[in-house]
Amino acid sequence: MLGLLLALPILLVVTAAASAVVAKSDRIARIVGTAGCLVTCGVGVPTSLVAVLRASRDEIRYGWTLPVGELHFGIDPLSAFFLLCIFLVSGIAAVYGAGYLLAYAGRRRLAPALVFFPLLVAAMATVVLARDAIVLIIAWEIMSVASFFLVIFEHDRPEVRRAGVLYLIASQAGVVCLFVLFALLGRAAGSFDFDRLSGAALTPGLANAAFLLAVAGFGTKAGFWPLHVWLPDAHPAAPTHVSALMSGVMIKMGIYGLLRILLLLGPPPSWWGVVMIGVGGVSGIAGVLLALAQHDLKRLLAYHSVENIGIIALGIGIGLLGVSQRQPFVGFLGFAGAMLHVLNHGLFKGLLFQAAGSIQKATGTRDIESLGGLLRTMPVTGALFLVGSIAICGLPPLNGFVSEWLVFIGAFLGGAAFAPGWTVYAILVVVALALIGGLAAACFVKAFGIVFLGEPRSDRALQAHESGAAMRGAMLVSALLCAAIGVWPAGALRLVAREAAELARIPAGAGPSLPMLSAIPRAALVLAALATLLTLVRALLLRRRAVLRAPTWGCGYAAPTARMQYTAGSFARPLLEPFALIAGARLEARGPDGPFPTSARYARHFGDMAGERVFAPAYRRVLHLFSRVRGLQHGRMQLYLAYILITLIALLVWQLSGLGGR
Amino acid sequence: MSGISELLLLLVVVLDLAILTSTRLTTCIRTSALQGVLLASLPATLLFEAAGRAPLHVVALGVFLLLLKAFAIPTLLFRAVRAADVQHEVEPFVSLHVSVLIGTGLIAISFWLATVLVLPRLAPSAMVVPAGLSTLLLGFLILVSRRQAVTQVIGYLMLENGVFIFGQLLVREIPLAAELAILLDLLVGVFVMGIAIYHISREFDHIDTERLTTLRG
Amino acid sequence: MSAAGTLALQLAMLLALPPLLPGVIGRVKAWFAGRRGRPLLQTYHDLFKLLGKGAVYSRTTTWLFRAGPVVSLACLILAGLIVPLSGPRAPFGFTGDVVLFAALFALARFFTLAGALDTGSSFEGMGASRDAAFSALAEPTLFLVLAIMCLPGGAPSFAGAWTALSPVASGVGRAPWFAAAAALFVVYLAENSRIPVDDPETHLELTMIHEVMVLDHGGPDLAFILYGSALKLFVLGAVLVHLVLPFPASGSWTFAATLVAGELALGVVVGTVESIMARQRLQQVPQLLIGAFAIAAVGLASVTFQGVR
Amino acid sequence: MIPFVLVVGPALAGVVSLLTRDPRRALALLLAVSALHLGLAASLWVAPPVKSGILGIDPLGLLFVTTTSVIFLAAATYSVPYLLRGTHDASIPPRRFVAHLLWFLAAMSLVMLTQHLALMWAAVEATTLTTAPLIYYYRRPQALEATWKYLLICSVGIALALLGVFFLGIASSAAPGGARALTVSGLSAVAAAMPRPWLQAAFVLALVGYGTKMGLVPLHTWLPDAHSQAPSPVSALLSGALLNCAFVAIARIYQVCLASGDAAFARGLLVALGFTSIAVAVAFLIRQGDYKRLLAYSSVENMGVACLGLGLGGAATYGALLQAVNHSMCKAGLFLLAGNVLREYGTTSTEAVRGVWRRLPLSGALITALLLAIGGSPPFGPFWSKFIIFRAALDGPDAWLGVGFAVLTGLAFLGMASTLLPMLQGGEPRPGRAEGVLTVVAPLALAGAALGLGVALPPALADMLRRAAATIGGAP
Repeated sequence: MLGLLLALPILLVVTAAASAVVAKSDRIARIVGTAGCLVTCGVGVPTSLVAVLRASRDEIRYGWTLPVGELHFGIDPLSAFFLLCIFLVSGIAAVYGAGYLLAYAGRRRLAPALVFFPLLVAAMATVVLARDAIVLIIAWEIMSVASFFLVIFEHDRPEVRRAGVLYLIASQAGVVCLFVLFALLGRAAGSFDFDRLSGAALTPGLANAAFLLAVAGFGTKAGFWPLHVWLPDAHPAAPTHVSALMSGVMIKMGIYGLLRILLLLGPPPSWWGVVMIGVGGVSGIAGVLLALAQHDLKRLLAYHSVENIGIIALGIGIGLLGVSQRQPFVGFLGFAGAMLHVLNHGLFKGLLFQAAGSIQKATGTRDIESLGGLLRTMPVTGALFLVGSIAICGLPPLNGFVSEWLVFIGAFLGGAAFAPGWTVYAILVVVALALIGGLAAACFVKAFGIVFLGEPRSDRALQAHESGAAMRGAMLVSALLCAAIGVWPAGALRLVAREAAELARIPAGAGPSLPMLSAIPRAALVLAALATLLTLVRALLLRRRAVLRAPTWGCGYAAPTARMQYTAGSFARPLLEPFALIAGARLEARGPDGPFPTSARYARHFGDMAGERVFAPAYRRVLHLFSRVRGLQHGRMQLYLAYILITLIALLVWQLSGLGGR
Repeated sequence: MSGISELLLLLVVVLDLAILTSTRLTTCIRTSALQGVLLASLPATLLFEAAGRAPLHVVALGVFLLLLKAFAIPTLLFRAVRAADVQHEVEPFVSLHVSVLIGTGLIAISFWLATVLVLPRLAPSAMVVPAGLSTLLLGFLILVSRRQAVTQVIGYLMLENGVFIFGQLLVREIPLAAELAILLDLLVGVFVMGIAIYHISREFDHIDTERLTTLRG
Repeated sequence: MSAAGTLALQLAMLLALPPLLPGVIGRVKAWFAGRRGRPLLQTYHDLFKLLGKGAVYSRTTTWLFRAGPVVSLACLILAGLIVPLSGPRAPFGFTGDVVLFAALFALARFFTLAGALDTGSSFEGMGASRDAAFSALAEPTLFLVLAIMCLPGGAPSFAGAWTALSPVASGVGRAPWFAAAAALFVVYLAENSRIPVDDPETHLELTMIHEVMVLDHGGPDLAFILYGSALKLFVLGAVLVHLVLPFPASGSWTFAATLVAGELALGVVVGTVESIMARQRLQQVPQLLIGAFAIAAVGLASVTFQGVR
Repeated sequence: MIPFVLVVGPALAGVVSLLTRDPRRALALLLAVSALHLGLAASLWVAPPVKSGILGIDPLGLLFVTTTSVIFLAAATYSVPYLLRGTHDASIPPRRFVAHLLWFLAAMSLVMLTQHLALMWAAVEATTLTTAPLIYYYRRPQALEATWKYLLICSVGIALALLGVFFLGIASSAAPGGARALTVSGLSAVAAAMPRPWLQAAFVLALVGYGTKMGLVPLHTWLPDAHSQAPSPVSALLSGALLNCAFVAIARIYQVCLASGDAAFARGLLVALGFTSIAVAVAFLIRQGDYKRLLAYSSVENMGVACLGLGLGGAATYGALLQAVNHSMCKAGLFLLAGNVLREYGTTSTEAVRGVWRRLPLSGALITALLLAIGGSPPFGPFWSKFIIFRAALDGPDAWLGVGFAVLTGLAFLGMASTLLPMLQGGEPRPGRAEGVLTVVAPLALAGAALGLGVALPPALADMLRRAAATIGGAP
């Protein structure tokens, strides 16, 4: 089985090479690239699914001419689960992309998108399969590079170039942390092989350092606040199916890395859990608030990735606390919820991004304020977007609810079971999740309502049309999977039970069972039944009554226009004001002045505090420092020669002064 | 008795100072030529004092040195000066007085260094190390403080002379081939520099290297 | 009492009792104002009338507008089947049901708001925006209250909480639960858009929150909405009452009776509050909700320091 | 015999090339000689190296003489279209260009192959003198300025190195039986007996001297000027081959210090200078306005890495050698490609160049690949060398060195990327004039080499690296 799984990345690389060869013809390249991805994912999904359910463990080692370790790959439930996510989301994204890329046909070469997409998938799969730090880092770097080239696919747009550079900086910063992390671990264990690393006896100090480095290094890719700054730029910049892939699974590689390291590091102290809870809470709340402030649909979704990563981190935090507080069941719930949310987020975020892409393709804009009423022109996309929205808000009967529910239960139980000092953190998780949920619901009422409901706010929105079969199909599959997990949580739990138990340090075979999960499908059933019943009742009542169409009640105003509709900005305002600090609010007001005021302006801007107030100034400072250093090369040769003389004398004095006495 | 070599070396140092203080390019060149003469006679002298007799190849080397340092190189430099037709060193960064002060300071440093760097074997002359070092450092000083390209070449020559003085301690260890190769390099080097100066003067109609500062950052 | 019996009784209560509460509140307010006021059963009458009417739909609206009231009502009914009314064990109660309970409220709200936005009317959009904001801010308090409620039982479920809360089982002082109740009461007012958060009797669209969102609904849809809001009062009220009154540890008529009594009392209280308080300025509502959160936090603190196990 | 041919052959060929008037013939000669040179160098790998007096072959020399002739072959191939297209000033006949190139090759081969330090010094100085006219190949004022600085700064530096060599001789005279011939082996034999001050002073002088040539900060000042002004094939040679000469020279002196028993002082010096070079070079990489200068500063950074590795010793020595080889391949390729860009856009200003990907697809792709390679991202060769050195630094006594190294190399990559990417991206969709085969085949080969070094390091090469590292203090 492992052999087969290892063959898949190779197949993908071959696909990439093939589509590079036929790059001259966009059409053939599109066919080749998509087909390759489809075949691979078609094989990969069932294989990894079986691997997860069978909880198969296996490993392979190959030799290596370089003087560092060996090629060591392996599969275990954790890897298998993430493989499943990768192949599932990638497959869907590939299908969608086949349709979506047509929008570019003729305007630019499609080859880059078709070469680097399989490469990215291959790299992610390798990251998950690697059992040696070097292999992991190599795959990690290739993943970053491939995704970078996908991000700058439309490299003639300046904002895309800016996003690209920012992304590059972020991934470099992250990978430096990983280098240090693994070098430290390797130093302690004398090897980069995970088997040796997990066996290594680490001093608490080293373990803590490793944990923090992992949070920083993997967190940059995952998009923990405040390391998320690259994310809201990079995801919208990329072509939609890539955004779906990046947001859906690539940032989860950070989560995978973190979990893998946690497995290697041994029993965690309680404060690790608190750190994760803090990170998760801040990321979740800041992410959703910033999402509320966005008017660019894809940017909004990108910020929701930060939010969902926050939820995942909260789950991991509960898990860690559960382990350290000797409450394995709580830990199990936390980790299970976190990991199930990884899959769920992959599904519904992919769905939402794809819907956003369809909208962009249909209307040529992502600006929420100029959309509206699309539910009539794009019924399928609209309905699917609604499904995605309900799912991402963590509402029943869809998958988002299940994973958040698991974390909630974990937190509730932990609140009752932890040692007095630590219960508070568990309750904090409950509160944070509640707030995130409430804000997310508001945000997606806004997104869905302003984009799909009401009257079109611009001609573009008026001329929208439903998107092609490939794109609709891809979205439909994601939606169905969201519903499936939502109504059959017991089945979904089996995907994460083993690895969650492992992370919760529960001995194999003693995997806990959650009978209450059966209540969720029952509730869903009742809900559906009630809804249909009520619909029937209404139909009966209205059967021989007058049902009229009329204009919307304008409160007495005779000539309402589409521009009078409530805007996204004004919708979000009352929610953002209380959090003006986190949301980085800026007021731009120019009141009417003079005896005969001509114009007045009032605008409220919300920005990303981490980016604007922390990183940008630091960046400027560094650049300033460097420009100072560049003064050394001033062109005066005499001084150049003086450098030599000074260096010579300095080094001589350094070396000889020590010996002068002898 | 090693009086002559001591004297030679002392003179070399004096000539260093002389070059340091003179602003007329031609004077500088002549002085360095004179220094060349002294150095050319150094190896034979040293060996004569040490062993009472000087092997032939060393004498031959001396003659070659004479030709090189006292005639060939000065001629090249004169050519360059004529091409650029400049007479005086334009106002250097550090005024002459200051540079003399620094120069004496450098000489002092080199004498201190000579106390740290005790010659492992009985030296033919105690002056070798300090003289070599001070010639080297003063050459460096000129390189750093002067603006005319020609003067800087002279500084480079002084530097080389300083190194050459140390070389005198190893006359036997360095095969003639290597010795000749080194000297050939010196000749070609000065030759190429002369060409460069010619081009500079033709390109910018000055050889004030201070103005060659377009390449920055 | 058998499971089927519980279900039947609970359904009956849910169908029959909720519309009573607005009546009670109305009467209390009338009494304060020195008016006779509308009859106690007015809401039943309104509902009956509306169910018999036809419907007018805005040309702007889509299927979502029609789905709104149905889905919301379905959610609220299900929520009503999750919270115990006639015994500590509700028909659809299970471990973790409290989360589902809250989530159902959120889902109901989602569809109401979407329906409001579907009309494209700026007034309804405004109402939706305000309602979204206030309920989002109320959400943490609601969950915090639920958490405090569940701590003694050790299981996140109403059943666990009630059994632990019943005077027989609870070995702990009730102070935390009174704090929780106080916080929940504020949330209760906000969720049901009563004074001081919203004034259900206002007639100026600019100042409305809930009422303005349903301007375009009529006929059966409006009936569903009306019944839904009554149901919301009743169901959320049940939780509030549970926090305050001592309940028998087992399902019985006394249990149900206590609940009904409590609900009626709650109606009176709400009526009193609406009569003696003025409506808050919208900008101050967040402070109000944050205050409620603070109260709940105090409750949490006292729970944790009593070391509930 | 073969070493002798490797040195003298190109020199004579250079003289011969002056006789012909036809540039094509000169170029044919150039190609033939460089191919033969590579062939002979390769033959040394199979034939066991013989040590003979002044010209002796050890793994270190063999490794780098081969690298040199590879780079030289690439540059030679590239200069064919370069000269024939007449992108240069017609007033200088190409044959002189060819002659200087060949003499340059001879000098470099001598540096790599001689065991005699004085002779090696002469050879290094010779490289300066043979390349100076090449840098002034375009009769441009800036080129002249660069040439002048190159000449003077390098000559001065090298003079110090000569003094260092003399110091070694003087120090050796402390040994019983008096001074030894200035061969590495001879000096190593008596190194233990050398008085510390002389040994240390010798190493400092040699390090400063050859360090100037190698481009270690703050002695590097000539490097960006010369590299940016020279014709592209020459820049490629300067960066890909010349810097290695200085590296080898330092390594040879270091060899003697090692033989003396404790080389801790030398290590400290190497580490200090190497780290400084990396740190300062980074500052020049970011926001660099001239892409050839950018590449030059990246050379400073990479040679700094090699120097650091040499100083760290142990496993890092292997890394340092690998790093030097990797850097030669990548940087030579990049300079040649820079030549293509320069030909297409007619400027070296980064601001003025846009849309290379669209106008020169092949060159653009190769630049991208080599940018990633030199930036140290896998699976290219430099990743390994940098990683090995990083690991050694982190395992070493002071781990902060490793952290700093990681951060700085990361910054270096970002600096290069943020300068080069804007040139590659964007631009209008119209393709430029077709890219001739000869203008891309050499860079392609070099990029392939860089990739190959990372993906599958040939066992023979790995073994040679190990043996070479062993001679300069590398742990097996």
